[in-house]
Amino acid sequence: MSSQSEIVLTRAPVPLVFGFRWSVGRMMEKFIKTLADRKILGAKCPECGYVYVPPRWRCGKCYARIAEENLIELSGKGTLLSYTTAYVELDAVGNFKDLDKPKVIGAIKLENADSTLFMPLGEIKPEDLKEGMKVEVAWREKTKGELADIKYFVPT
Amino acid sequence: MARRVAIVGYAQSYHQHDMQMTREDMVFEVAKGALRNAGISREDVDTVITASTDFLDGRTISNLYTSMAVGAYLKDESKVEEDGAFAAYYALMRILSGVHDIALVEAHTQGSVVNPHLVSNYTVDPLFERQYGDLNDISAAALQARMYMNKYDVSEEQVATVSVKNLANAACNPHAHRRMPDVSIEVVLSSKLYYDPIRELTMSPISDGACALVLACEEKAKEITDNPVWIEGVGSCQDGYLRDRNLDKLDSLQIAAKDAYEMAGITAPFAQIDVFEVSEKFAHEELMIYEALGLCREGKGKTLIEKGMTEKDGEIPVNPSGGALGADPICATGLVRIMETAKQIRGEANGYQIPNVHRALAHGQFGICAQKNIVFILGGE
Amino acid sequence: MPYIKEQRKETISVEGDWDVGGSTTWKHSTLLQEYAQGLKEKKIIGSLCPGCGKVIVPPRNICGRCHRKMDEKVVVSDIGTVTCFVISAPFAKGQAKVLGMDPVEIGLVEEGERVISVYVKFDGADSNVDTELIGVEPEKVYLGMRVKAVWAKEPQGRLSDLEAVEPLKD
Amino acid sequence: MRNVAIIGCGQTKHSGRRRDVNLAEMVGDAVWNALEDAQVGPHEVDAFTVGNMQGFGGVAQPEQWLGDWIGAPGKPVLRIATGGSTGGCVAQAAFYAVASGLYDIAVATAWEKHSDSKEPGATTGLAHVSLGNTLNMINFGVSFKHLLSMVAAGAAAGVACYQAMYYMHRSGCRVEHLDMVAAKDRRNAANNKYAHLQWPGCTPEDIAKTKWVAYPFRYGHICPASDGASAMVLACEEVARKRCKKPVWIKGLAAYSDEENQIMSEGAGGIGILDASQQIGATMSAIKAYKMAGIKDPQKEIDLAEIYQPFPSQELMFAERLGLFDEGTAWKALEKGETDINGKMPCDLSGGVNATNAIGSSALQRILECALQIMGKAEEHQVPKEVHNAVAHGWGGATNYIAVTVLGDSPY
Repeated sequence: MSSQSEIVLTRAPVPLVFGFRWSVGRMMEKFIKTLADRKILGAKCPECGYVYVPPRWRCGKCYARIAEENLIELSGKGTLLSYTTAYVELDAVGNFKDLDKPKVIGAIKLENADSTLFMPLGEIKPEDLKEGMKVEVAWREKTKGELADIKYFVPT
Repeated sequence: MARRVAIVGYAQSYHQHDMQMTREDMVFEVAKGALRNAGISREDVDTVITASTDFLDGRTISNLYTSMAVGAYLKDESKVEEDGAFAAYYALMRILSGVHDIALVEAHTQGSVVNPHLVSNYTVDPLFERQYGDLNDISAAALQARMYMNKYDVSEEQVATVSVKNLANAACNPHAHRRMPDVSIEVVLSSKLYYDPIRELTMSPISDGACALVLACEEKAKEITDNPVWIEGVGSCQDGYLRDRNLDKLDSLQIAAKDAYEMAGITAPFAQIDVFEVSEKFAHEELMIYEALGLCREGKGKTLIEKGMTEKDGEIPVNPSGGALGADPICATGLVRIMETAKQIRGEANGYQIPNVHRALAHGQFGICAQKNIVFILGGE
Repeated sequence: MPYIKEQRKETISVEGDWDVGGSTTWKHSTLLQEYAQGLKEKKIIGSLCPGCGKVIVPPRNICGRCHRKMDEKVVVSDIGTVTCFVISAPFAKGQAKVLGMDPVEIGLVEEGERVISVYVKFDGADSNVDTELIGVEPEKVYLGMRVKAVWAKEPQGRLSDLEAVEPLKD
Repeated sequence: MRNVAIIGCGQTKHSGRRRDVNLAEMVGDAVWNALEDAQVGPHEVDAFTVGNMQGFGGVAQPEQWLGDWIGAPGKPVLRIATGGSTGGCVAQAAFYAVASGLYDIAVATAWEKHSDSKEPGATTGLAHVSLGNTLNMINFGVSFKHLLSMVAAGAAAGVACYQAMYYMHRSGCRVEHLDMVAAKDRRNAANNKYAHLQWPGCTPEDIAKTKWVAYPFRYGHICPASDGASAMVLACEEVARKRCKKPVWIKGLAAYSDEENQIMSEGAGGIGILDASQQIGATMSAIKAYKMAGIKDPQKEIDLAEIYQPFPSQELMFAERLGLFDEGTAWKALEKGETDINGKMPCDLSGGVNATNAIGSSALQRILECALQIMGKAEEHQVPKEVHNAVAHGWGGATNYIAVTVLGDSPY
């Protein structure tokens, strides 16, 4: 390697955080607001029948347009496709923090829906996790029509 | 392909953790190295395609300050914002179109600038997955690994065997970042557990590194070198988003490989390709890659690794250079795979040269759970 | 402003942060440090490319024209020519905060002052240095004006040692 | 070399706050409009080239999330990002994809959604371009007054302020001409239903009333930050002739990069450019593109131009660099109305970037607007005369990536 200039590391001396607020669009707004009455909406494609959760108005499989009347109500129940026990957590500046109590994340397919949801799992010990087990939504006590209304999924 | 295009020169950096070199110097070294290896100068280059991303380089318009270092001053330059193999793919298109004859392709990432796993969390759907916070490329890969291992009854030892193979191979490659000559399954399975079953040694390291290639059309290639490496086939594909795609299969890699095989006239990859360099960001992914490339039937990736068929001395050597588990400078990883296959064909892979290689396959990927894949088929004279 | 306005039904939004300061560690060469130390002895250092002979101030280690490394350093004059200038709008209290501070409030600029930002090509250099032009009315600034560096009283090897430039009194 | 034509164009309404849709829906809108315009089904598309400046919207590699909305799953997708010229480079990549023979039908789409960032306008991304270098200067004791003078000059305009001064010094153009250009573009935008700042009947005096930002730029000269997306369908000759009444042929293209025209390079080093309006890269891009297109005298053979002009001085300066006017005479042509809709060389009839700037989409819109004029589909701002050849321009980075594309109504 030819002449290697010494390097200087540069860090921001003051906190510097860029904030974002993404507009969600009509379909997603309906999905979020309906969480208040503890309901999960999906969008069923009128052409190929694929059910998207959260809902949207363009089918990714057959490109058909999905209208608001194609919204369907899904039960909060589903099956656990896959799971992982997290022993670390990634903080906002990109450092891995060891977790004193491991957390569980699941890949869940809701009844008669096709999308996979990636959600935290609660009230379960890692060793009891089994693929295919039945799970359901655990709602926040006071649901306010926000994504945080879904606390996590629990075994039924 | 109307026109034939060949790789005529290449260079890569010594990938390592937290390289003590500025980004500009690192880019300059590999660009200069590739031109020197090809025996041409900057004046001969028609177009320069670079690959880096704004989030990973910590700079919006990440190629703004490296244009001079890469040698693109007053040249037709563009930047691909993903894995370097896609930059080689774009340079190939520019030459095939007949508008350009010689292209310099460069790709780099310094993983020490921003943690790439944090940036992977920024690629998920901001309206949903990102609001629940804990989805990044490792936790998603863990869910993929669990689903794949359960479906085809793959053991953690079999997955760890991939790491053992690649980390031992990397020990013979001076450019690799993580070189562990006497690694064992026990060592791999006792390494730090991040998201079960993904461990420190079954996922790629965060490396700083860069790579550059020189591509040339047939006439120019024959002038430049008597040992050109021809690009005989290419295929690329992007899968659906994480929520609406098969997680236990790499469908997009299957499609990309089919296109590349078709273009290169390959009907039996197992028999017709002598060496494979694949971008396995996670050990279990290499098994899924075997299946998507058609080297074995679905779920049989474990058999190939168990029988040692993909070892350096096996029937179908995969990653003699150590692969991404050996070094993962994110945007450069795919380009390094192409370079390593070219070295094998030219017989310049000293330390891990596979005997008489005529045809090779290089694979690059980008995105969570290998959502996006690209395959190159390379051949000697 | 009589622009055509269109009403659209706005939907709610969800939030997210990017802690760019906390998550990023940039790497730079020590050239700017060398440049700053040169200012301590009131010397303006530039890099000289042996290929094209261009002198770049502040110094760089790669010449893009010749695609080669530049290790040689030269000192350029602290007298130069204004190649370009821009005059800021008059500063008003509470009008704008820069990096969280109100320049008028902290006494950096007076109320109604217009800052003249200039590019200066110091004699012997082939690139511009951006700094401030003081000691002249904005209306009297012209391209090609000859100027001289204004040095801090006790330079300490910091970029602020080269405070500004002022018109050259011949 | 295979001939490649644009057979369909699609845009969304660009405005300051598109809060009625999310990013994926917005880009999906643009692609669907383009597919419908081209009469091409989504399953027929062979490849996508996409691009935006991800730092502005806070989503990394957004095409991996919104790919489902544009019909990308199962197809090749190539992401290009080169600052302001992103849209132009994305369209050029789609050209190369088809011209290479690998694909027959390619869709190019580019977008930006600035209102998703909490900071005003495009501050997030612009601050992040040289954040490392500025912090490096702070580490070595740059005076706060110096930072202030940089920010004051560059607050909204960056290097463009200095560039305008150079150009005005070289050509004799005065601030009143910048008012005229800004007024012309915002009047034009009023006849373009997709544009953002639409000011019917805007006069230079209206612009002159706006406050100074930093001499020579007034508040009325500065381009807005818009939310919007645009898309184009490109096809090889065989498909284009079959599917499109009037295909628009991409006859020449180049995207040269010059030295960073800013005052500092990596690590806050200087650069070797003494006159930011010299623009050697722009001239070389124009020469290469015209040579490929077989255009000898642009002033006679080019019928109209869409120039990337976030700042009015750039419309005049780049018009000269593209050889449309002799050196230093663009502002005289402006005074004589030659750049208006009935003029000899209409410039930016769409209102251009001065009226609409969604950074990813802007440079693609320049090519798209030329295509619409050639196809005769520009509706209210359709130029009366027959358009045979048009030139689209886009700049990115610190005015050092210049993408020039020459389009025509026949491939030869």
